[in-house]
Amino acid sequence: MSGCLLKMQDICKEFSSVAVLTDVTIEVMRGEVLGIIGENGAGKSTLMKILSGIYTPTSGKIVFEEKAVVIEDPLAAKKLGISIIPQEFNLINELTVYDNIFLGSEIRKKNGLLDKRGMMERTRELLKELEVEIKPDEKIENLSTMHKQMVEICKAVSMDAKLLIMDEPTSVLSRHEIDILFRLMRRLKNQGTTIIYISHKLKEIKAICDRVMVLRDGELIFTEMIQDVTVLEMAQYMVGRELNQVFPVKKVPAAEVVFEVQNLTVPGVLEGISFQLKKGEILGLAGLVGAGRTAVAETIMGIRKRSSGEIFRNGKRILIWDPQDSVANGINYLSEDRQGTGILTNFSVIQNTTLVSLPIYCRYFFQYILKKKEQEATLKHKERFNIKTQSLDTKLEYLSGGNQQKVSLAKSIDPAPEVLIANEPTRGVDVSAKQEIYRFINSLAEEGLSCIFISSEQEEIIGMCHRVIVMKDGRITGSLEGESINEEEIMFLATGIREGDFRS
Amino acid sequence: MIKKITGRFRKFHYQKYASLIALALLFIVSSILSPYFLQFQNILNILRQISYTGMIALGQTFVIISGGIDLSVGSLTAFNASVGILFLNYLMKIFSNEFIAMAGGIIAALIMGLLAGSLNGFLITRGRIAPFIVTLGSMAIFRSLALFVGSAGEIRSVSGFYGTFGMNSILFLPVPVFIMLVLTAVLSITLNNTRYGRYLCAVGSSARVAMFSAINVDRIKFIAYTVSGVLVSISAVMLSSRFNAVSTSNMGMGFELDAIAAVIIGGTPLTGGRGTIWGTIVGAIILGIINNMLNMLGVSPYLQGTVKGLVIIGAVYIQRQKA
Amino acid sequence: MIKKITGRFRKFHYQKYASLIALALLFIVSSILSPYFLQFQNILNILRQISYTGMIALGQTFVIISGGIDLSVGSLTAFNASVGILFLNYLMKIFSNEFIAMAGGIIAALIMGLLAGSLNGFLITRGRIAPFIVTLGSMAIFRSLALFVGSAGEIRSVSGFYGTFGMNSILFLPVPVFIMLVLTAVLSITLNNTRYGRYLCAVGSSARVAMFSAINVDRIKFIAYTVSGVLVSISAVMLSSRFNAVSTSNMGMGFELDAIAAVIIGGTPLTGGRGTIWGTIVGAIILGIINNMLNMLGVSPYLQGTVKGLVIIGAVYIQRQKA
Amino acid sequence: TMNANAAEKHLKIGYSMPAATAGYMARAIYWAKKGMADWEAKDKNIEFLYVNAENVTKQANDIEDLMAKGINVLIVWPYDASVTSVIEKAYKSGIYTVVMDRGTSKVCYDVYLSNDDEGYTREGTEWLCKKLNYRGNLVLIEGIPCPINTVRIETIKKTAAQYPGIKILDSQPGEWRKDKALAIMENYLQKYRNIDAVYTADDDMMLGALQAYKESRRKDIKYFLGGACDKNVIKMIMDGKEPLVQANVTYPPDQCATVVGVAILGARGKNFEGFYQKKLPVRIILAAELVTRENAASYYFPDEP
Ligand SMILES: Nc1ncnc2c1ncn2[C@@H]1O[C@H](COP(=O)(O)OP(=O)(O)OP(=O)(O)O)[C@@H](O)[C@H]1O
Ligand SMILES: Nc1ncnc2c1ncn2[C@@H]1O[C@H](COP(=O)(O)OP(=O)(O)OP(=O)(O)O)[C@@H](O)[C@H]1O
Ligand SMILES: [Mg+2]
Ligand SMILES: [Mg+2]
Repeated sequence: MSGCLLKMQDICKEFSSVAVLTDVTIEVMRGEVLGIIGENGAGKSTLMKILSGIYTPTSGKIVFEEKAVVIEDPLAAKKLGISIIPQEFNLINELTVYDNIFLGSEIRKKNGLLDKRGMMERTRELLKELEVEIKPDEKIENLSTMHKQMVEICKAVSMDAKLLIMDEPTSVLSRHEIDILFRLMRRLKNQGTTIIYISHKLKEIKAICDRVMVLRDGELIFTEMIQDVTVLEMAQYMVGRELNQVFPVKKVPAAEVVFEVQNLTVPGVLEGISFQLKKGEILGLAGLVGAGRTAVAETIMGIRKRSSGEIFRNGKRILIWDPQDSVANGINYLSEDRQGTGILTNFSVIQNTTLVSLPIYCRYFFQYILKKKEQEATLKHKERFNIKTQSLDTKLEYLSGGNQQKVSLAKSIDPAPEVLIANEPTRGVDVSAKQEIYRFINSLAEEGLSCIFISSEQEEIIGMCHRVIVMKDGRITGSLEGESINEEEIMFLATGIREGDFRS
Repeated sequence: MIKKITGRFRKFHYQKYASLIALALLFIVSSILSPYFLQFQNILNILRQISYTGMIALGQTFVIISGGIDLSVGSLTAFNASVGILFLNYLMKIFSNEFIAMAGGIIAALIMGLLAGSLNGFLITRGRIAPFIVTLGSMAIFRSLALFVGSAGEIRSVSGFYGTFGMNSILFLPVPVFIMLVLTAVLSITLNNTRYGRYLCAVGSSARVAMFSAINVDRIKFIAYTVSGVLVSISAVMLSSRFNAVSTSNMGMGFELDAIAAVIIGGTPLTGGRGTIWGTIVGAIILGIINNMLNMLGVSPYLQGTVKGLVIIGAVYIQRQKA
Repeated sequence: MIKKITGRFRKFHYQKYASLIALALLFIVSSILSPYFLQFQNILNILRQISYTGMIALGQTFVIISGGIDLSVGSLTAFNASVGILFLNYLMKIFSNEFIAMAGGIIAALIMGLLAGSLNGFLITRGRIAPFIVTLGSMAIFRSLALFVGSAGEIRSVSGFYGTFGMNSILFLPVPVFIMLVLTAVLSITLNNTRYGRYLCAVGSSARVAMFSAINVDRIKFIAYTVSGVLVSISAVMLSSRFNAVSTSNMGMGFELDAIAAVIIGGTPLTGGRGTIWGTIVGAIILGIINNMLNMLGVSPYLQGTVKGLVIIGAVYIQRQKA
Repeated sequence: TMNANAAEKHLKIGYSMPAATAGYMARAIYWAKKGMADWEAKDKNIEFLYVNAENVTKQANDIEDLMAKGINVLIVWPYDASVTSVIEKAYKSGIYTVVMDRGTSKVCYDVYLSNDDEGYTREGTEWLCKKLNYRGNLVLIEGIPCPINTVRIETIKKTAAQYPGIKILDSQPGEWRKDKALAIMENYLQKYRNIDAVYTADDDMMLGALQAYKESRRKDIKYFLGGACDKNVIKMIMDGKEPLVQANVTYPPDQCATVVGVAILGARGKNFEGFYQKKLPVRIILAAELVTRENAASYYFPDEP
């Protein structure tokens, strides 16, 4: 079972003459879990796309199971036994869960027709194994991001691949799902499946991988067995410099309440949500999948229709029916679903950044856009978050996932909101950029921005927030402040074991 | 929790049967408005009248689900029918046997439809030209070729038998209606229960995702246009049998809009990715009833367009309203 | 490094100017094939011939970028022109002053276009009905209303002056060509340099993302259809001024296909989200040259369709080929 | 006569025509409606069901729908001869059938009434050639390619071929539309330096071509000949202010009203006064008449659309 399963030798990849990968040579051993890390835009996904037949390398060769192979399209990859969980969802929204899982490898009856029942059965088993509670015949478009990701995992696993590639599978998952995934990975590994695992969560790399490789600017700069490196060392290799304290020091917010929600209710989704937000406060929203955090954000923004509930700004009641109303009232939203609702992939970096804040770049007459002003503002964001892009006019489809996320963040803060609802702001972002984002949000808070911070990473919530509200099944189950913000307390509230002890 | 479930349940049903509900409403209104409407013969007439564009609309459904459009169907009807009848006449001269001639003519028309559809498909997939442009171009080309082979006039079949076989009945149904229903069943199964049907939706929903899922996108699209071409030629055969002739300048005029309208009224979105075959037939019947009622009620010819437009918009509005 | 830069340079240019390259090729071929082609008057003729559908295609570009389609433009041309001339005639009876009557007629036509466009926009945004269906319906409705007010015949204006103002020249250009160019410039700036243009592309790319980005999606779409309606009425005024009459049964027939074809040949995809205004004019000119050349070369009427279809497909193929 | 009429058989007359897609058809429909209205006012025992079709298939459907409504008389102006088999079905089922204009491809009618397509363009061509002294360059603008168009154009070519001095320079399709004809004329004017006359055999197209010529400010063309007596063109001829337009040929749309009377006579087994035969003539071809300034007034119907 041991030996080399895959060798990629001297792989180079250029996009319109810009080098993205230069002479990358990697070897993957049979049955190992190989971690690949690197900053946003380092070329990780590109390397994996070459393996799965989506891109062809400009030069270099691939040896799979001791045979030189050319992976010209996804079908070739599939035939070799390579399957991938891509960084961006690769699901057909119009089709059901089981259709997607079996897309391209349908189970058929003897008469050639689709064996729907058989596929549904198999899907049910897979979902059960991953402890996902969704119906096999649910349409993808009705699923939450997390569930979509679980479907992607099922899809990749269902193929019984020899080599399973996972490109940031956990960036949209919460603790619980990650644990399930890791259990699955260990089982697959024991069955002999080889796994390439990409993540920005270095602790996960440390926990699950056997070996780790670091890519920087398209070059492989470091390979080591996992037991021989620490998380801190990995981060240093990635970034090329020393990283210090991750989370900034929290300052005490002002006492003044600038924003308040009373009794927000969306039938079947949210019930009686009330909370206050002080000036300069960072308020965490914690909970398990489907607890309703996204629903709270979307209801405040006016995207979801509420059946009752009032919203106050500086003590005055404001009417919000749609996102225009909320933005006009200084409330802005960073969506968790980058691809679906966050960015326009055929818009440039500038155009995305200023999409919400466009009015401030327009001359009154004819609403003429002052492009220079737009560009200057975007440049600031690019430098602050280290957005890696060929130019500010590059379309977002050509940016790496993490860099798209940074643009998405820039877009939500560019209008200089008073209240920012950040839903998973650091999804898919590398460690140093993460740190930068934390600092930035913190400094904005110091200047008076109030922030509702939604995250599935407990660490972030604990490190960033002045106060944390925990939700379960569409209700607030408790509120934590100061010293009491810790993992244990949050989990208690989120799972509902000590429900009733806290009332906000 | 129960509320949630019934809510979803209702939504599911409504979505699926919305076009049927519009049809039912139109049916009720029509039978109240006109005493002739519910006569058995009138219903049969409507079914036969819509069967020709109905078949074409079935192929159009595939094309639209794939994310494309086929504007060439009307002209192709005329061209296929011309080829069929010319070949029939030619065979009659040689064999002077009506059956051989008829069979030969029909086969020629079918093959022509297949070729024409593949040509569209080829230009769209290999040539990477927008379906709208390719089929707009081939719409002009097929009409022009029909005019050319028929000197812009009529091509009449020399076989009297050809002119009657399309008028017979099978199981009490006129032949074209029967054929349309069989085709509907076959295509409906293809769409819902075969691999091809799945891939068609996948391709229409996102060609990129389909490609990443190791689906041969070009092949799937190509087949959709070919199917459309073949269905057009079946319709062309039935229609030319009805007239026992082809009017090269007029036959099939405007079929493309009727067919696309039937597809969309039936609930398949123009953006593709999903669709329903039965819905398309329902859509075609809705259009047929509207035309029938305009005649039955004797609406002024100048205002027929207004009524027709309003009813079409209304029929789709009903579907949207509660969804 | 140099290779790198030229590579990008070339690609950028090609994408943007693909339709211009197709036009240039057609231009060269035409001037070789026909000695009359390059005459100044012939070029002016082509420009004037395309200016009417050209203006309409400009509005269509907005609609298509927004992710929609407007099939009603042809019928609306006839209806707007009818309203304009009827009102003009009415004012002439009251005031017997040609200027007042003409101004009133033109304003009436413009207002009618605005209202008709808003009606489309309203049904599409508020009614949540597919643009294809709404405008297919209103296509039937507007034509029918025009037939109704004109008894399917011609409505002639009683003002001789109205019949001449569209024939004058401004800066050596025929009035409709001049107006088309001004509109092109205005709409091009609107699309590329204003907030509305940016939002239009956003809405067409993804209505959902646009909604999340606090863009009033319905309003943006509504405006696109309204703009289309107004441009149609400008074209209707110019066209009816040229004949000093409206033929209610056939004015504007088929304009929708010509306009959509111009938009797509010009490089705006039917799926929306991006587009170019100048490209649309280039597309319209390409179509104009094709028609002109068919006449100039005396192609047989039966085969004109074939040649036209092939050239349209070819013109778009050239654009795709190297992109 | 009321009493006499009351005793007559009740006639339910279905009337099917193509929709108005050209100026001429609008006038035809006007006359059809006038014919129906006049008869309805005269006779309580007559009921009309009028339908019109924008394509052949729709017309076939229309006729079926009329039959479903139990008509006993059918008047049909076929979209083209391909609807023959449907008309035949009506005829065979005992419906009194009158076919007009574009005709059917076999005899499946009681009466066929039509204008004379050959005579129509022959008269016109003869007049033009004569006016040109049998010497000169002619350009044609044709309609939509279809059988009647073919007949007309062939007749023009055949007639002109008698005169070696007459040369037909070109013939392009103007689809019976003013705007198309205008564009074609513009192109002709570029292409041909010397044109003597323009023949379109349709007044809409003639007016479009005339417009193009006037805009060009050229002085070579001497005559524009349309056809079918558009009221504005007849007015022009009457007034004599437009030297380019001096004549026209009838292709009277009032055949659509005439046909109603013919159908009623026939269905009731009557005949024209002074006609000794029992049965109506099977084929009635209406003459194509040349209209010039002298007789124009009698062809002027200001109420037509
Ligand atoms: N199709 C493309 N065309 C041009 N440039 C591209 C394309 N795809 C990726 N790139 C560029 O290649 C570089 C590497 O991208 P890649 O997606 O591999 O990064 P990554 O390491 O996966 O980053 P992340 O952690 O953000 O996902 C980026 O700078 C990106 O802009
Ligand atoms: N379109 C919808 N229709 C009906 N119910 C929905 C819809 N979208 C989500 N829900 C339900 O609303 C509840 C809240 O979902 P929400 O996405 O807000 O949770 P969340 O806490 O943000 O979870 P996540 O961490 O996955 O984002 C869930 O029970 C979910 O199933
Ligand atoms: Mg990546
Ligand atoms: Mg969420």
